[in-house]
Amino acid sequence: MTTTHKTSSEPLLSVRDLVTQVATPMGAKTVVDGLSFDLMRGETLCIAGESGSGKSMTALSLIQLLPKPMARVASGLALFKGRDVFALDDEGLRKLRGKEIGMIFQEPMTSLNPVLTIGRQLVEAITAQRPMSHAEAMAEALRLLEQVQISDAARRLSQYPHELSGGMRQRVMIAIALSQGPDILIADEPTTALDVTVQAQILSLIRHLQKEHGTAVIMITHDMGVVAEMADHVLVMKNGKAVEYGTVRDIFEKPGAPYTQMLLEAVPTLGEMHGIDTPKRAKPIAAVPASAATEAAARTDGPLVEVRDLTVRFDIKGGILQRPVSRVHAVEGLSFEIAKGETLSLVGESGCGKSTTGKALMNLIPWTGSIRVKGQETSGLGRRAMKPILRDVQMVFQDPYASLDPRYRVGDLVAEPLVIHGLAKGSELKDRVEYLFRRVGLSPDQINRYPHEFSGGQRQRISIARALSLSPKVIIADESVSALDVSIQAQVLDLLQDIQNETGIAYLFISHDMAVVEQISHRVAVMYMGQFVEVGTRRQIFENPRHSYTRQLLSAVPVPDPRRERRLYDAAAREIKSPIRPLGYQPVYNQLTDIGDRHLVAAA
Amino acid sequence: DDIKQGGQMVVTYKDDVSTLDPAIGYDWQNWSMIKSLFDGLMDYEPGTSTLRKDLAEDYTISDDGKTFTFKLRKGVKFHNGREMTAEDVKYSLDRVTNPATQSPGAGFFGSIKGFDKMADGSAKSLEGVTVVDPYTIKFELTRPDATFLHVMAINFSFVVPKEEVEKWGADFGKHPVGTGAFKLGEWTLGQKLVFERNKDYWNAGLPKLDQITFEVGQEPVVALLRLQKGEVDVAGDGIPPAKFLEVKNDPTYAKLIVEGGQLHTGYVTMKTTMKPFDNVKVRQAVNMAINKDRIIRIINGRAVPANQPLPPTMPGFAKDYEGYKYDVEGAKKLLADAGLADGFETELYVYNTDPQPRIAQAIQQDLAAIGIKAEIKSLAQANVIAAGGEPDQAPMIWSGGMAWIADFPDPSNFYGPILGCSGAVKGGWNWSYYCNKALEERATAADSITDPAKKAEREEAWRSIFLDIMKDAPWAPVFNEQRFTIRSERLGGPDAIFVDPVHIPINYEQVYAKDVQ
Amino acid sequence: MISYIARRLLQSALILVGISLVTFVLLYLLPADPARQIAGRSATAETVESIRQQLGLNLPFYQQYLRYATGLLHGDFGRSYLQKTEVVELIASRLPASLLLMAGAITCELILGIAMGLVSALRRGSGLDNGLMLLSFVGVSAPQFVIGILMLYVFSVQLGWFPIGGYGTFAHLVLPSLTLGVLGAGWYARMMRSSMIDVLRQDFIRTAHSKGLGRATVIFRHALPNAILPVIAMIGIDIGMFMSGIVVVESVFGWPGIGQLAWQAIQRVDIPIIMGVTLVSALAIVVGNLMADLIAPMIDPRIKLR
Amino acid sequence: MADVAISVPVAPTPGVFRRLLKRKLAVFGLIVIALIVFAAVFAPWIVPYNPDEQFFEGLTLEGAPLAPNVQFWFGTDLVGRDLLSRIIYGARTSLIIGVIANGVSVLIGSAVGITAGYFKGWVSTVLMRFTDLMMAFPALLLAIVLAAIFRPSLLIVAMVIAMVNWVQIARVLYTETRSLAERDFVEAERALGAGTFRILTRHIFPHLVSTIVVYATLGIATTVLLEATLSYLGIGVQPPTASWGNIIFENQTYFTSAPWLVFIPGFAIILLALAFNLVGDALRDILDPTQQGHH
Ligand SMILES: Nc1ncnc2c1ncn2[C@@H]1O[C@H](COP(=O)(O)OP(=O)(O)OP(=O)(O)O)[C@@H](O)[C@H]1O
Ligand SMILES: Nc1ncnc2c1ncn2[C@@H]1O[C@H](COP(=O)(O)OP(=O)(O)OP(=O)(O)O)[C@@H](O)[C@H]1O
Ligand SMILES: [Mg+2]
Ligand SMILES: [Mg+2]
Repeated sequence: MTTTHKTSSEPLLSVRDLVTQVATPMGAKTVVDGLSFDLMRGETLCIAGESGSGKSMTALSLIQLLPKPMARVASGLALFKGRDVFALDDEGLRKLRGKEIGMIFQEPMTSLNPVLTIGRQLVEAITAQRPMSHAEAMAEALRLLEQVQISDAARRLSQYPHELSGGMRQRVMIAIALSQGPDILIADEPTTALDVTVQAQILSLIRHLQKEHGTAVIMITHDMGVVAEMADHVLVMKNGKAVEYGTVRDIFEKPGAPYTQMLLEAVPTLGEMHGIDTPKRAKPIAAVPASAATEAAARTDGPLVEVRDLTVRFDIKGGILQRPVSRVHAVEGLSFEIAKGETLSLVGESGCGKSTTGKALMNLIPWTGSIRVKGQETSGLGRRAMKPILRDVQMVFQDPYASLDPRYRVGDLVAEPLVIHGLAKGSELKDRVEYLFRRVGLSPDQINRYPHEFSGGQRQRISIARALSLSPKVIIADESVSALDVSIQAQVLDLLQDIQNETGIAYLFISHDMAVVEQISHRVAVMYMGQFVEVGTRRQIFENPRHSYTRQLLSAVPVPDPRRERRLYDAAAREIKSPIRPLGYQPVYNQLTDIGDRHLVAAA
Repeated sequence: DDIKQGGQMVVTYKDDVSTLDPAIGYDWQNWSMIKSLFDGLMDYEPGTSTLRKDLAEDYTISDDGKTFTFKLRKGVKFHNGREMTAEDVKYSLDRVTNPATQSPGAGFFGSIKGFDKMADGSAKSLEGVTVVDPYTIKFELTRPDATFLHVMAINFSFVVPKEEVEKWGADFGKHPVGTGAFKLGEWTLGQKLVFERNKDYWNAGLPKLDQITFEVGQEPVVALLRLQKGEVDVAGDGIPPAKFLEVKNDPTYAKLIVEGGQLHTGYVTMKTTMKPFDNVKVRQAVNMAINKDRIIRIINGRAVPANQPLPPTMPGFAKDYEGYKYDVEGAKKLLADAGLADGFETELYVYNTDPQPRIAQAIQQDLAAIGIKAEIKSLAQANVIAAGGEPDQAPMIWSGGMAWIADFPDPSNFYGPILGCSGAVKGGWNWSYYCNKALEERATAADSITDPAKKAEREEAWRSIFLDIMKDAPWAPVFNEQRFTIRSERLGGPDAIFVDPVHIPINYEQVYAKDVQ
Repeated sequence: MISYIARRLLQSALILVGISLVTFVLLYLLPADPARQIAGRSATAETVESIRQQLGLNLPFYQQYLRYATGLLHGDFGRSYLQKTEVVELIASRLPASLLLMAGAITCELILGIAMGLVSALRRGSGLDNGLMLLSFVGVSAPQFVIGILMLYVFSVQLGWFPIGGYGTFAHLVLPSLTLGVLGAGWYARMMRSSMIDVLRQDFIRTAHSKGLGRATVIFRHALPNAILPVIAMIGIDIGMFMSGIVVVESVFGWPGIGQLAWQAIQRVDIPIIMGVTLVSALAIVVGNLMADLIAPMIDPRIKLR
Repeated sequence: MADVAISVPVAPTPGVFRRLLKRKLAVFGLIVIALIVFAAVFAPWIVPYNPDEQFFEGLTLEGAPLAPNVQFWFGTDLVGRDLLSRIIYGARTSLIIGVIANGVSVLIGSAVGITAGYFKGWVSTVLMRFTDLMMAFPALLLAIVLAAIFRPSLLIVAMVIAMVNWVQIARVLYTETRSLAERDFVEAERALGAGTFRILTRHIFPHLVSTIVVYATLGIATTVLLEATLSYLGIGVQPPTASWGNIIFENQTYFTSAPWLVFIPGFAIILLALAFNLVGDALRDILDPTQQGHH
């Protein structure tokens, strides 16, 4: 295999005037509108664009797996090796799928069949159009799993999807998509839900495999860092239409369409904030530096949220009497404070306990230690007693789709907190909901739609609107902007900061995107295996990372610069450790030492 | 006669066979099965209700009618090969009257001397039964008993071998050993029983079949289908009401049906201990209100109207008695006389199996016509019987499905438990709680007439007793059910044995298979 | 797993004790007098009293129960009042037939119900779908007696494919199983349809298509196992429902099962049989539920036994 | 996009009824239900004959019932009563049993199943073991005891049905709720401060509607027939009161000679259950927005 792409003059796939429509109560709505592009053998085409612009719909149209009966390809042509994909019958489509076009879907968590073993799902894909013996197929499956860098591959074959971490599942999906050696791999946001370290591994893996097999890749992403790292050509979409198409260098260096320019401007880059104390948009409050301001505030009012020795352990029960047999040490002895108007970011790899910390603050799970909100201890409070506290603390959940009741109209969902707390009704309620919709960049005429009618990013904004509706004092934002395209992400981040400036709201910002964290945070806490390894102000962490783990996180961030040398695939990538321990386990607490100016670092 | 022995037949039943112990078995189904496995001293001529000798070769009755001496047939063998002797007869009677046996028929032997001591447990053997020699047995009674020969013909008096009873204990009923024409071959619980010919049967020439298979658990409607296909020879439960007309009007079926009388009366009881049925006028009004013809029509004419307790084939039946005519106006007037011109409300209990609830509804409508609002309580048999035995419950009961079928063809059997004072107790079967002391004395007197020569006199005595009962009207007799037996073409024998009054559904010993002739 | 089963069995034992107590109380409250029942219509008062003595019916309630419970612990279910046979023997002779019939019925239900539900879900909204769903209503509403006799008429009498009732061979089993299974098939078809429709919308179905699998593979290997779960949960429940249907079906087909035994016993208030059958069927139901709970995680590995 | 109304989340969707009326099959179902209810309520005014009157000319001379004819549209029954009148009156009993008693049992079952599925620990264990107990409970026996002790009445059958019929639905809903309770949106509701009652009724219940519809509508048919069995054992309506179930039950052995006596009431039961099913199905689709396609 050579490292240069051998591109024949004939395009492998050429799409012409693709129009895809979805049915809505108000009639058909065009979500992909006259899209055309060519894909050459072995090249990577990235489709970027704002959330809801029709990226996923394009991908699903190409493989003819649009959600039935709501969506359909209304017109257009997709010539693949001279055949029109849209004209194929069932049998033709079956032959096309998997063998010629493989797909990795946007929702990795639900895309594997929960009741079949990994091995079976792989073998099935391998043998779908290539007869071979079971033993051969198993051997091939093992080889594929090893290729996508899953540790202990032989054992994984007999495991079920839910027994694997999110990152592993994503890699299994990739293995399935690659199993038949397709000519084209369509990857729809393959890394959105993953933390940077895993993301880096997967991206380099795709690139590595592409080199080996000469596969053409259509990569859908909103992350310009990923685009820069992966693409040969880029297609930028907006409102279902292509706004720009070009090589990756052209797009990054001389973007033509204003939308593309806007998109690129919005991209946060790591290190962009070097030497600045306050978050990006924070108005320099008077002459006082922000950190001093918050410290002053903290001193006068006391911290808004004060956490001491927070520990969360989940019992794993067993035996006749259902007694605990082992425990998940999800969070171990965390202590931190959040002051009024401050943003504390929580970063760390998948499964390190970030979401769990957030849920403990909401009293959604049992925990020990002490949490005070505005000075009031929440330990042991019942649901009723928590209610007034929840007016002040709200959470935006990690998975926006799952956290919205699919049976409710989004308008009602956003209104619900106000109704529960009896804060508004009638036209006042309606006004307030419309205001919130506008505030998060949604149009109020979407109020009567249901969650499934929105794209991933739009749902995330609905969740944010919901959390904002109560005007809380603290919002726990769990991966709240991860699914948003950069322009909207920038808008939402701006929004969050504007609200902070106006109302002095505090954020506990959970994210894996270090660039975003750099922009928004006052302080950052780096978490590993349920404990902090490094805590400090944004500048301390980003400009002077001391712990090896912090550095590892920073180095894994994709850089939106196509000229940068693409990272090589690291075959020896580290696996996530299990936080499950036997019953009597005594955790070893990290000793955090203050290396000056409240920059706490654990001994490595 | 030239009828060849051999062949077999299949009989089906819906219900499982409960027990074949003659001291215990007391339902219409095992009654005749027991009769073909065991013998008693007396029996009836096939197809009739005429007494004849069976294991007894001869008998004498003392003049005072209190001593009966039976000479036993010699050489009669149990199925286990041992010869039956007078000791066995005595043992069998001791056993049936011993309370530990829990025999429902112990009461039939109440006239034998020493019965009371057996009943209260103070004696282990009946004083009045003596073995004179191995082939002679003597019974002494406390009072003359005209029914005693009948008693010697009912199953409870049948002879059982001591060694087998002791061997099987409580399970004797599942492993019956007697002297009868058949012996039990196999018994698969819940599925079937096979009776095989007793080759050593003392009465040579009987039985005529080699084998009878009883298949249990068969829905009557299905049994009929199988009979049509030739898989079944006798539908033990008879023709189901739902199929009766269909079968009767179908020429291929019609010739397979044998019709006969039955010692049965269907009646409505009125609890004389409860208001307003304590008033004889009310009871008479009910008698006049019921349109019996219509009720018989509802059951497709499978009965004849009844106006007195005794069925027509029973000695003592009053042919010329007219009874209470169907007369709505007259009934209303009687009610008015009783001060109930506006009628009253009451309850009518009924056994919940077709066609009984339908009959009850017809009665209900008839009663409504004279202003009596009867609410129907349709319940499981056991619950109806339980309520009937209480002095203050079940003011009216339609007796259908539980009604009195005689244990033996004698009028006295229609009196004691169901119309006499002894039955008018808690848990008794006299559901009217009717107790007339004067009649009680006349009944005892009638039963003391033991001289066969005075048979007519005794019949007359009973006839007048039942007519006097009708004056008090504790019952409203409605009809006497007719029997309709359906059997396959293969079976032969006189019609009478297919509607034998004491063998239901048929007389198993007498029937023969045409296909072996 | 083992410990879970052990714990559930322990709970089941408690349930059975509860059931035995409740049944005993109910039967005790019943106005029918067992001694009278045994004694029959011609019995004298003495006979009745002596029977009462022998059966311990004049003891206080709790003593009667203790007596019965002690017997139970020794495997003694008592002796039928009217059949005069050991209840254990009666039940043992009939239980295999009933279990066989239930197994046959469950098989019919599953095959019919799943097939109908599947076709309906795949052809959702079509005439076939509507027809099948109507059929499932007919199945649920039709009296089993009528279904049974009709089947006998058509398949045995007219076509001669199967024997007219009876017990023994596979041919005997077919019609009764179908008759008993029709009701459940109706339920299963509806359950199956609704859960299949849900499953067909799931992301992993899309994944399966994207692999280039055939339609049949996607439906049977991917959709079916996910959709069948609520149906499996129902099998345990079904055993309870069978207890009523089995009475009719057994008598129509002359099937020597416990349904007939139970029905006769109820009609005649034969208390030891009622007790015995109740306990055995309670055991069957409890075991059925337990099995459903144990099968569920085999089909869906996410389900944890707790 | 004219009216952008924010409905306070009282019901998940506004104008459910209006949307129901847009579906042909649902409208058909509603009409059938309305007709049956109408017949039941106004039975005395619309029946051609007194339902309890045994006509002399209602039976042949042999005592056979009459097939449908000009005088008796649905024929007569085994004692010569007009079947049409009995079916109309029978709707009263059958509606009470099939709709009200069955409804109550669905309610109880839902309450138990949802509660046991939502709460963990002893609440769940106690409720589910109680459900197991009830499932194994000899209901027929209870019926017989009640029959012997109390005066039989519709109320008692209704109570018995409500008491024993809830277990199945409880068990099925329990399993479903268990998985629903783990879903993120439920946690999100809790985080908003929504009370348990609100979560159970507004957010869990709507997701169970499809299962409940299946059970509730099939339950109509089974309870109507169950009523007949229970009445037969003496606890329910007693003759001559008619119910669809007992008309079938009494006459089922006659179905070859008098098929109208079984098939007409059978058809009535299917019609009632089907009508509710059509409405229920439509309701389910309306409440589940993900089910909506091209309409
Ligand atoms: N079932 C539906 N009914 C109505 N509109 C829908 C439906 N599904 C998707 N849409 C709309 O189609 C448009 C395109 O959706 P698509 O999922 O392709 O967006 P996307 O570009 O992939 O966005 P994201 O980056 O957020 O995933 C969105 O505006 C969305 O609201
Ligand atoms: N309810 C629970 N029961 C048992 N274990 C749990 C539970 N919730 C979380 N855990 C475990 O606790 C650990 C921390 O989980 P958490 O969801 O807090 O991770 P996270 O840091 O938010 O990861 P991600 O970035 O993937 O969202 C994980 O190992 C997880 O498996
Ligand atoms: Mg998308
Ligand atoms: Mg998380």
